[in-house]
Amino acid sequence: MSSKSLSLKNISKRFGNVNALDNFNLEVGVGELVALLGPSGCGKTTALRVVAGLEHQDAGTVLVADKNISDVPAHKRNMGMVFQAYSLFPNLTVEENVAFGLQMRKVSKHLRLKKAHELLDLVGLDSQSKRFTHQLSGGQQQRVALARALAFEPEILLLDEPLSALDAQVRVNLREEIRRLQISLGTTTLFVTHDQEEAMAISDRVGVMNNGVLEQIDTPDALYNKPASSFVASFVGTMNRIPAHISNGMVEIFGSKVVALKRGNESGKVHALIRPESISVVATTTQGNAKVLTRSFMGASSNIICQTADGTIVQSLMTSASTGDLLPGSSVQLRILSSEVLVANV
Amino acid sequence: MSSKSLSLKNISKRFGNVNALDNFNLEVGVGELVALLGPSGCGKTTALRVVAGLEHQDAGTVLVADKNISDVPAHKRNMGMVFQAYSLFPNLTVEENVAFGLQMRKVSKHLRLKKAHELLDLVGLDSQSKRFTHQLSGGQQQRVALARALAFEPEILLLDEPLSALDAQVRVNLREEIRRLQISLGTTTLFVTHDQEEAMAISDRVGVMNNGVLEQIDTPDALYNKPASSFVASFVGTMNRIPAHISNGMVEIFGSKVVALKRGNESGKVHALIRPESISVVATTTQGNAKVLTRSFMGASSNIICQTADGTIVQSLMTSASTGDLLPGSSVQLRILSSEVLVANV
Amino acid sequence: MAKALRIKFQPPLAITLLILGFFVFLPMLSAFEYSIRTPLTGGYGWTHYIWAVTEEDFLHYILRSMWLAGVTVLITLFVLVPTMTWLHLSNSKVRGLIDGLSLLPLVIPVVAFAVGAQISFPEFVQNTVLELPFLYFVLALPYAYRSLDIGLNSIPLKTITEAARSAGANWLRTITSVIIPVIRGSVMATIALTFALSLGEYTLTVLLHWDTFPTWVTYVAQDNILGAIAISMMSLIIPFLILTVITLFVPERTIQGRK
Amino acid sequence: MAKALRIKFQPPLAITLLILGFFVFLPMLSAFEYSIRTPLTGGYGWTHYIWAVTEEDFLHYILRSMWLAGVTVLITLFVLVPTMTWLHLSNSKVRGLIDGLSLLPLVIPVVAFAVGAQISFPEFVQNTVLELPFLYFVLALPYAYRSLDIGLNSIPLKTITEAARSAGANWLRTITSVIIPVIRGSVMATIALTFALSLGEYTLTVLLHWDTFPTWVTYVAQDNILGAIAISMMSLIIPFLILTVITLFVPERTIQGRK
Repeated sequence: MSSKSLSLKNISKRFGNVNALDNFNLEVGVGELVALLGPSGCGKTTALRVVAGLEHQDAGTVLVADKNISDVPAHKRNMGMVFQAYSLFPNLTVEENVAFGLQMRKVSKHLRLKKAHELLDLVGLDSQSKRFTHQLSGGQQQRVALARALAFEPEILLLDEPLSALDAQVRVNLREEIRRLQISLGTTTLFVTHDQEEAMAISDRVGVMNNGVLEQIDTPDALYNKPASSFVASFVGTMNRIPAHISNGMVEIFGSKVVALKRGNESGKVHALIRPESISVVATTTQGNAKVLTRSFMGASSNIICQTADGTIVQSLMTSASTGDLLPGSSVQLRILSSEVLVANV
Repeated sequence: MSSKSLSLKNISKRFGNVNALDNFNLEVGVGELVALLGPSGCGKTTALRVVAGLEHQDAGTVLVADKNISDVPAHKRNMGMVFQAYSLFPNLTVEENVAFGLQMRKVSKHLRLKKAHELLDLVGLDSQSKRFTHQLSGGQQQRVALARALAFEPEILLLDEPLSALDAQVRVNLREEIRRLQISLGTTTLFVTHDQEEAMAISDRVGVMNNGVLEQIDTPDALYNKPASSFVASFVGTMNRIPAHISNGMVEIFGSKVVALKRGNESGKVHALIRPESISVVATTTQGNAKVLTRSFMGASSNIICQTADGTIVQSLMTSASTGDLLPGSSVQLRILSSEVLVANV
Repeated sequence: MAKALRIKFQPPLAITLLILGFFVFLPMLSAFEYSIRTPLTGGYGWTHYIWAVTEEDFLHYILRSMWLAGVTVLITLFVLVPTMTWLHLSNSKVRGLIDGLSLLPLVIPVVAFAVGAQISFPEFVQNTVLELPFLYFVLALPYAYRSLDIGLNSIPLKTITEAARSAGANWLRTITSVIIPVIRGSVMATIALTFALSLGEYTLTVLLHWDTFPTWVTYVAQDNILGAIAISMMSLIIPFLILTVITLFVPERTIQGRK
Repeated sequence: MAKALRIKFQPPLAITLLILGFFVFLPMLSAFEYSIRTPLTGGYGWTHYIWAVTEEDFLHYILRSMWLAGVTVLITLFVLVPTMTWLHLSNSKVRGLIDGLSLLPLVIPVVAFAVGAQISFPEFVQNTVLELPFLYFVLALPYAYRSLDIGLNSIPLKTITEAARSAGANWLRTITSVIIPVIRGSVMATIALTFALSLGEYTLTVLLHWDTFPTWVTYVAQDNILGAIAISMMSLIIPFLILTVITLFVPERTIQGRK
């Protein structure tokens, strides 16, 4: 395949008074899938649009395979892009949509339809090739958009929240499919999303952005287990923030003393950052340290939301089998299961 | 509160040639939250709209606290309804929206604004009361819609996929909030959704619908662990369908023989229905029985998708710690962890 | 994503403004300049304007045209708002047909229309000037219909209506307290379009032998073209005020707010 | 959710059809009936129609009006499609201003407009009949602008444009191969509105001393009202064909398809 590496060097971009990107740097290797993750307004979409050529940076350079493409117009960049939704051309059939990029590249009708069918086959929609796009479901439309973006063998694939307008079930299926296709074609991919679960599930590396800068870029495991900042810790996965007091490097939580992992100069009153799966909830007949608010059944596991005597909301994730007696309103004892916790300033 | 019980008796409703509801029965107790779950077109929304009076049934009766309301027009039914999205009145402020139902009931301006603020406080939006609705995020808009539906103390609360237009994170937070509010106000609630996770997470009971009839109605735990049909088994939670052969009440899966739990007259070639958490994946240096396709990191647990030698796709859910060496393409050994499996005809 | 607030030089915009300037503003200004010339002294003066306002027919005809236009607006709103709300909610197949029919008055030559009305309408209709608002309504229909159609299409009408009803509003209140306020911009545009068209209608009025402001202006123009221009200029103020109102209540775009 | 296909009796629909029937179809049919009367024999005949088509001016003027209308349509599309695409994409503050300005021709009295044009336009513009299409373009602007606006608002323009560009289409191809086909319905409606308005424009044409089909019909009507009606009836066929075209290419509703 024609896949290339991508690098952004010292990109800055302002909109009015807002710094969308502030001296932003990113490297994506050949065949790698990197996700940019962050809250809305963090600059992730701007970064992707600068790569696509749909926005022009105020400063910095975009390199594809070490070639500076900063001044190449969007339609000559040879990048496949999948948008949030509704980007298909409603006047064209499915196969004509997929063949559009090749038509613009003056490929003969026979060849471009052959290629379109090849890609529709890959996304499991070859049987729908003669239909119009409004006859397809949201998930099918995004599959067609993916096929269209890949049909002209782009050097880079750009995914701009392609799943955000879809239903939960379709979203999960399609993200797995995108990943399988991306691995098998080996296309270098930049994927922008605000959904941490999505980013973590299918990426080689995830870059967490905030206010136009990259806070941390790392593998999903590393981000989850070794977050570089309190922002990353709270944004990636669910994180309880429990008020505690630090002394001699230890914090006391639910009656147990555990080692505090400090990032900076946290001291005195702090928040202990604890994952839901590191908290156990046990029903007590005596006075416990919390009360159950709700129990959500999630299949293999259940999510228990409790409130401690001082009003803190605590979330715990346990196997469903062990939560049968945790009814809303019942008195429970919370315990921490790990021997170390991250702490952050209040 | 003024909460009442709801029952639908032998409701039928056709649209053209489609039987949206076919002799449908449902009972919802006082203060209970019942979800109707099913694929699109299964009739769940029609059932809700019949209760609201927005559709009129061809046959059958709707009872609220044993009073027949079948012929009461929608605006006199006193039911609070929350729609999928964009149901707020864009010309009114947040507080005016919430007070709308009371205004229609000729409550004095002072009293209705007082009540509106009370409810906005409950959904955490009292500070936004003077704003217009387009200035709010999607999640905030749905909170206002919820407050509006509850402001006139409805006998029944009807939720028509209120979360489906929201982002994943907001969706999870709001569903927990709806449940907490519903428990504390004790309002009888009918909740329609196509998202099984959502239904399972916050309902007292979940009714699974298909083709206009209720396939099963039960607690989330019971639906997950004792599905009444192959449709329910596959629709609720993720379910692997693995081809197997049944003989003497036993099926062989991944080399182990396990007891087959039969629902009907399943025999010969069957599908074994196995939850992802009941399958373990272990890396092997020798020839395994499957290959890893993708590994999705989900925080505490990871999702492994494998393909067996005969092409079957198998999904497994394991703690993230035990999946570090399961890279795409690596050879693995699948094992079944339970001693009994449900089977269904191919 | 914020956009730069500065207005940069943009070729398409420049072309539009240039064309509007040359073909709209230039004629307007020239006509005005011409109407205030005083050929005898060689300078400028308000002679023709003073003549116009002291002419007692001026007030008579402009008031008559205004109340006819007002009645036309009322007919338009009473007929179209409930009908079109129903058409949009029902998803009925006839909607496409009505969409097409509403364009008909645009292509029917007014001559044929006037002669036909004279022949076919019963005496009691033709004896009253109230025949005009109904005919103006028909002439304005294509524009009024489109304008309300935009408004009703730009809102999630079905959901909003059902939300109002389930919150306790009957149909009348749903239309008056919810739908009309929500498509306020469209309704204002419809009012303005219908009012302006009724106020300026000439051909049909003349053919049916009625006298209104435009026919009077044309009559004046035969002897005193400068006086007629002065009158037109002054009558412009009225629709201009209406235009200002529309611009203040700019039609809502889609509520969802696409990115 | 499927809807019953049967068309039930519905009061609002009945009212609309009744009003349209009384004020549109009745006059039309009466005019037609009147035009085929033969007072001498007491029956019906095609006398006036035969007279009209044998009149050599008929073809001359209708062809002239049609090519002027055709030029107006071309001017409208060339000016408006790129400008409005740009306005919609740019999200610029000037869009509201242009939206308002595009309504101006609706409220300017044609008399003032015509006199102004005569005074202010340079000689070489006034010497050619090509002055008319530009003025017709201005008169049709409010409708053409609204109609294209509906189309551009009903599609996710920004996303579709960016999808076309990132797939390799330059600006020209994006407009011609993507935007215009996607808002086909709107473009057809714009063409039809502009064409019909240009074909029927009378007041401005007369005031500027040009002869076109409508001025000729009026001239004929002075001596031979039945002949004029016959001519009008036949000229109706042309816009009617155009109307059929619009109805076939019904404007797209929003692509998202709200429930």
